[in-house]
Amino acid sequence: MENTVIELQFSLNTFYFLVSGILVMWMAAGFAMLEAGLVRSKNTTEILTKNIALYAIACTMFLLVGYNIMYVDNVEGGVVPNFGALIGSAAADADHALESDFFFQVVFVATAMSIVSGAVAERMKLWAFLLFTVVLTGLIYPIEGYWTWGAGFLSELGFVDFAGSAIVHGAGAAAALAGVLLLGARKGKYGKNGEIYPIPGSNLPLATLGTFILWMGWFGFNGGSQLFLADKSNAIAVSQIMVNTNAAAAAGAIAALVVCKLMWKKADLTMILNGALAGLVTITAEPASPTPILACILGMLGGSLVVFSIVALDKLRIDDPVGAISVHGVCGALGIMMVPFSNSDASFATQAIGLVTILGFVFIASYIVWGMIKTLMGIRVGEEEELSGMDQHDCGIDAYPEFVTIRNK
Amino acid sequence: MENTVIELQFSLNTFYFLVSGILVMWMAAGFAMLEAGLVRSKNTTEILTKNIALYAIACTMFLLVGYNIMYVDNVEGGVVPNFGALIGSAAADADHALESDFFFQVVFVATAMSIVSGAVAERMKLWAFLLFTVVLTGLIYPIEGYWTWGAGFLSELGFVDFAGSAIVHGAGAAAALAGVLLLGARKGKYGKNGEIYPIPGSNLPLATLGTFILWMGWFGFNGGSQLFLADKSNAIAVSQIMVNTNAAAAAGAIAALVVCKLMWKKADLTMILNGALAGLVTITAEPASPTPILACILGMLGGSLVVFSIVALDKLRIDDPVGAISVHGVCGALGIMMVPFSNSDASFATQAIGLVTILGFVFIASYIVWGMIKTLMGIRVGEEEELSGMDQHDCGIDAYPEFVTIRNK
Amino acid sequence: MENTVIELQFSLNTFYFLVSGILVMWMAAGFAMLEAGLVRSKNTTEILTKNIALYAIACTMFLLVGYNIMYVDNVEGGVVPNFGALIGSAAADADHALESDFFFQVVFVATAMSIVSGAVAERMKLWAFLLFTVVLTGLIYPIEGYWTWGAGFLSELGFVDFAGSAIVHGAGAAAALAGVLLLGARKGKYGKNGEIYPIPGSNLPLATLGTFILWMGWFGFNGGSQLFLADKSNAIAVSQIMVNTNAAAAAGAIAALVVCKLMWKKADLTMILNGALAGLVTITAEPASPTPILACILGMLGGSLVVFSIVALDKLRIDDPVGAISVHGVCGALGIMMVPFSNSDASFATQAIGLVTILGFVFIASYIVWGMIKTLMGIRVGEEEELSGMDQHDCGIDAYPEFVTIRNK
Amino acid sequence: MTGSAALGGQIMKMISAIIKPFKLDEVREALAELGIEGMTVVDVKGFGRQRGHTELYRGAEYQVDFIPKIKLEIATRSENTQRVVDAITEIASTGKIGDGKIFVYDLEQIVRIRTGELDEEAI
Amino acid sequence: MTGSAALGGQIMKMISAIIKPFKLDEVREALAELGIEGMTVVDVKGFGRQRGHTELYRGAEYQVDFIPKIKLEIATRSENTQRVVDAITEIASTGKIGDGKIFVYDLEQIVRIRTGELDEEAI
Amino acid sequence: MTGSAALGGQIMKMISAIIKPFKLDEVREALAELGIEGMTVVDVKGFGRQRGHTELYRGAEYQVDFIPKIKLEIATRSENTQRVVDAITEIASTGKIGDGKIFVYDLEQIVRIRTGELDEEAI
Ligand SMILES: Nc1ncnc2c1ncn2[C@@H]1O[C@H](COP(=O)(O)OP(=O)(O)O)[C@@H](O)[C@H]1O
Ligand SMILES: Nc1ncnc2c1ncn2[C@@H]1O[C@H](COP(=O)(O)OP(=O)(O)O)[C@@H](O)[C@H]1O
Ligand SMILES: Nc1ncnc2c1ncn2[C@@H]1O[C@H](COP(=O)(O)OP(=O)(O)O)[C@@H](O)[C@H]1O
Repeated sequence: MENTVIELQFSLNTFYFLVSGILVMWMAAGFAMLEAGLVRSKNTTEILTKNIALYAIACTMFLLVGYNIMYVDNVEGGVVPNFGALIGSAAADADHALESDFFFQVVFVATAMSIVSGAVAERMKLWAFLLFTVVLTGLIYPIEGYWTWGAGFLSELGFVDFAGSAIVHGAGAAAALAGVLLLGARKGKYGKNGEIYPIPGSNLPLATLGTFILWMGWFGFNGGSQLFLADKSNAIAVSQIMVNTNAAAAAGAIAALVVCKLMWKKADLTMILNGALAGLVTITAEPASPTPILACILGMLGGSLVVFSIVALDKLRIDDPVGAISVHGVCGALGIMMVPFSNSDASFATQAIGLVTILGFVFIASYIVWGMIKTLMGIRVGEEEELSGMDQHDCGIDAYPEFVTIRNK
Repeated sequence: MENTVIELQFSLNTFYFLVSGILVMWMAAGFAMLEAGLVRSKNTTEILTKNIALYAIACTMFLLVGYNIMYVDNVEGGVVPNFGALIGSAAADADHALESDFFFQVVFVATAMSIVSGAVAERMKLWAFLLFTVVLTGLIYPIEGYWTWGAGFLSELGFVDFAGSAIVHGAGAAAALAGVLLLGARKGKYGKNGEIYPIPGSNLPLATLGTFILWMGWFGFNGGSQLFLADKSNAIAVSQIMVNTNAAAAAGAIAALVVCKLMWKKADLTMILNGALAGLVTITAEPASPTPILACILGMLGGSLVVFSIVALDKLRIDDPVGAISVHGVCGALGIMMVPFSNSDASFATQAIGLVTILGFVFIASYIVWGMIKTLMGIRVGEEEELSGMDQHDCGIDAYPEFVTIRNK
Repeated sequence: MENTVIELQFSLNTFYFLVSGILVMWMAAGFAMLEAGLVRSKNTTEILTKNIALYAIACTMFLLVGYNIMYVDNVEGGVVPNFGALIGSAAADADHALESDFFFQVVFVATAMSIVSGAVAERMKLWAFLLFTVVLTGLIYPIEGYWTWGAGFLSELGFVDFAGSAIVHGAGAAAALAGVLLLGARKGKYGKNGEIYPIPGSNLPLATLGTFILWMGWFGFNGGSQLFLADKSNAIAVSQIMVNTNAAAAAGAIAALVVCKLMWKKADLTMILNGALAGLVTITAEPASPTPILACILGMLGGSLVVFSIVALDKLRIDDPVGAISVHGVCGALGIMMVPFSNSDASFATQAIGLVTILGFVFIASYIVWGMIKTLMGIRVGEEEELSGMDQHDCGIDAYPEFVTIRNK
Repeated sequence: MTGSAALGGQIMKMISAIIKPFKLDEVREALAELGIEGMTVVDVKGFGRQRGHTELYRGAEYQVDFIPKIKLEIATRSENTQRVVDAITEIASTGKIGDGKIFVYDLEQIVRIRTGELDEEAI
Repeated sequence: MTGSAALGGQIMKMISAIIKPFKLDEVREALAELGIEGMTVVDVKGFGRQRGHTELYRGAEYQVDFIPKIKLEIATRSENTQRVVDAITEIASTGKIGDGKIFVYDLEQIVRIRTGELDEEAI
Repeated sequence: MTGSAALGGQIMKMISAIIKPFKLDEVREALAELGIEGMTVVDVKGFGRQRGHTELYRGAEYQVDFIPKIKLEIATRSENTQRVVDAITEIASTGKIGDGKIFVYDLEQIVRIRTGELDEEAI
């Protein structure tokens, strides 16, 4: 019967990977709804198009080359991966199906790319964006991912990033920042004399739904990153991760709510949504070792920080319609630097090195790629297209064609 | 290998708790969408804010004190729980991770509180509501929950409430009713001469989505409440629960559809949605022992009853914008009283005692708390805020700022 | 301990069925959102009503008679099933709970019926539609389902349809086509001189959400159809199915995007959504045996074909508001005929025979039933109801009563 | 009213009233009592003495200049004008800023589309 | 202002027509045939002889007083007025209640914003 | 028109301007500088020389005839008319087709609902 027990363990682990992967895939819908709710209605069809297309491209590129670059036949402790195609073959003693691992990993790369779409929304050309998607998901992400999760030099250094505060979220934010800097702010966002004009999103129920979807999907994102479920200690670890993930998100939402109330006497829903996500990003670097109370504290730090970060970026005229750089970049960095407080294997120095390496590499690589695309075909839509909305220009159809909207907002 | 088999069983049970918990967490999104769809657009941001904030607060309070009050170190058969903090420690012979149990239970308390937000929508002050959330989720719910699920006196008495028709749904409805009575009806809901004016919800697709989400989440709610999956008889029991849960919901929707058609010649979508939920609440008291046919009958009873209940409460001038008191309270009571038909361990007398005890306690406790908050800071927004919408007052932003709406509705 | 291992295997398989079933149930919400987004706002309440009512009726009918007709006590290799009620009893050596199998199968029949609602949207009488639902889900689908999945004559012939490209999707499309032919096009869809007027859907974020939900649910649809998880080879097979399913959907979306760009220079979002679904339908006939690259190719074929099919059906004046016949019928047929390329057990001849048999039977049976309903009570709403919208006529309430819409679209 | 009505003027006027949205039902009922049997309404946004309010979005407060109002258009005979204007003024007034305004225009012609009836018959 | 006013009437009229929404496309086409090259439309709600309908919500039936209509505004030369009014009357009429009404006003002045052209040149 | 026009016209005018939506803020600011303290806006759709654009839906290209515009309504004293019209013309003009039009009407009467004030006091 031993064999059967091992087979059962294999099956249970595999099932756990698959369920986790399905939950992470669901995050693609979360990003789509969040972003569709936070842009103006004239750009909604376009952002939806970007979201579904980027998910499709990310999955395809990661299948074709990304997974191989990140995980297959690489030198341990190396910097330059071994380039190849497809997903390789399973080890004889594997404790789960190789395909289930791929399925779980492939949806992560889509997450990284989803972060970008929000930050560059409402002005980035559709086809420039999709071209960048090809490069980020096929090359940039797999390379930096290899450094830690593929047993590359950062993992050898002892850098800890459990589920990807830097590798996924920080990377997405770094790529986004590079794009935003080259792209400039949306027309009408900043006045000549330094005024900042808010541009409210058009559909807050969608944005809220998106946040709940992301929250749900995150249980797969963090929970699945334990990579093993089928024995007692791992099962307990996965459970702790779930509890901590939920606690950090809840604390993040509460912190943002309180900060908003103190600063503006109002409960700014979009900040609360960002606060919950900030808590999630913060705990992602190490959801397994903190106590639930520490998880709450980490979430509160993230949820407070994100509010100030969003306001500060706005002052710096870095125009990020959905707050992606603050949520995923700033709080991702926070999460990475908090790891040593609960995980004694990590040190502040290596965490800082890892963080700077990953974000720096992704930022520079992305800046170069965005720059090349800008030269090649331009990355920003024309003024007229921006004013009349990208939906008509890129997609040919409005998101809500029957509804009457105040178009000047 | 025996150890491994036991470990596998532990892992599978734990995974089952976690998956069930994720599904119940998802119900928070369901309530948010349902309620956002059934209020007017001028109050939509506020109801979304309440929903995400209450979920965050419920999770945090239950972690800090609620779980401990409800489950840890209590006297068997007692009334007053042992007050303490955090989640205690696992038993040596536990068949699943303690943290997974907490994760599953914590999302239940959020459900109870979500019920309240719908009933008091469109006129309750945000901060009064959040203050009440703290007390209900940290104190009132854990105490009454202990009586049955924490091995307190109701469980000793033989009261059966499998997944919480009374403990979760009835309790939520009782707290809601207390709030509604102190709060009064929305302006414009009832005329001077007894006229009842309907106030249609602003977004029925959202309400429908919310219902589907709840329906899906209920599979975790009821399915997880078996608390054990990893042997044959329990696996069969969980499967029966799933089938019955689905059957009752389907029958509830059909019953409401037919009743509406007979009474008004139209298929009132919001009633059908409430009918499905009514079927779910009704079966929740005992989803394991009925045959599927009995589950259908129970669902039909719930789905019919809810229609009449909603109309009747309206006549009594109890203004419940989403029908929460009817769905969760009236059908919760129905479900509790139906248990003896399929489960011979339950008697009508103990069911009635349990029901009255739980609902009575929660109603009175809530009434006192709402009353104190009312004295302290008021629970109802000013007339002007109510007319112009709570979104501007409490949240500072409209839910659909670009869309033109007929504001007088 | 052997017993426990077997019990664990039983439990794990059962859990896998249940999780898959929950995911397929979720597809009901996906269809509801997709269709609600692609019809005009004046018909949105009605399509939502149809979607939730059809799901409820399908579940109930399949419980009462459908499952029995399809699976219980049938002759192997037969044509006419054994008619009976309820779900029968479990085999002694079953490797999963009978109820979990029912739970998984019952949500499939709802899927078949959901396909119909989209194609006949915006003009089909609610009650005529619901009457047809009773017959399709209680009789037509179970009979044709028995032929392959219930070990009837098509399965004996060697017809391969792994998860239902023909049995579920093709059948739904055939029933829809029969309805559309008897029903005619929406008023204003075709001009006197052969002009085709597009009638844009009213809410593209909802349509996109619906597509993501379907994509997610499909992992249960295809993944669960392996019917066994709890050993190594099956776990690997399920994982392959997941990877292939995702790859085909992604490739389908990309293909549709590229085709649109080439043909119209724009990225038509609704076509991309249909492209993803087309990829999913295409792979459904055989998601287990193709390599991921072949899965991509199949997805691309489906995603390209669907664009041309939608345009062609429009030219043929077959008015299908959501593209259901193209997505589920045309790509379902494509999927069936592609099976022999990866699965050597299938031959083109038997595939063709199976396809024609199933689609032919369902089309003819449906045509007769629709025809009878037409005679009995009419299937099309009156001209005035159609112009002013079905919501007011059938449901009595608008979907977005507060929002101002351009009514003439 | 100007002397022009006495001088022959138009025999029909269009009364266009901007009111607070929640007053619509009451105004409609009051006009029904005056025998007004038709009107057209449209959502508008406006400002006057009442200057909008601040909203908050992602940490930035901003001025929403335009406040939602409803515009009623009522075509009526000249001799009814004063009564209609008085009724709206009375009912729609809350005494608070932002109550709205009434504008009166001359109407050259009215046609009932269904029958082709003209002017007074068409009101 | 032009001198034509002194001749006793404006040379431009504004024609404002309330029609059933689904008639918009047909009306637009008919007016195009008359050479009308511009118009403005807005969604409105109204009632007249046609008194709304009942809706049902959660078991309570209620009267929706206002029916969706579309308002067309067409500025044109006086001499075209009759033709435009006739065309709309013909096309927008279904003979059923609720077909709508046409209102005609004098226009003092028209300015084309792009060029500053005035009156007849600006139509 | 009534004889009153010969006497110098109405003392109040209603200026109705169709502009491109994104020009609203600028126009509002310019008018504020002129001392205009009230206006009403509404979303409209229109066409003129600018003929709409094609959209694409499920493989069928089609003409969207009507382009979103914003209509401003400003009641003001006659003597301000020219200045207001000039300001709008200047600010709202982009020189591209579709900039919009301004229509000026006579106003018979204005009433401030809150106070019952009339005409010039009510502006
Ligand atoms: N000069 C004007 N032209 C056009 N509309 C105006 C004008 N002044 C006010 N309005 C409309 O009337 C509404 C109410 O005006 P406001 O001055 O706020 O109220 P009140 O007259 O009670 O002080 C405004 O929101 C606007 O829609
Ligand atoms: N006196 C009026 N003033 C302003 N608008 C009116 C008036 N009477 C009717 N209308 C508008 O015309 C529309 C059609 O009028 P109605 O009387 O229902 O049609 P019919 O003239 O064909 O009987 C109404 O919905 C309303 O918008
Ligand atoms: N004859 C007209 N009657 C009413 N509105 C008109 C008329 N002509 C133009 N408009 C309005 O003015 C807007 C701009 O007109 P258009 O001719 O496109 O611009 P331009 O005058 O700059 O060429 C149109 O969209 C329409 O709303």
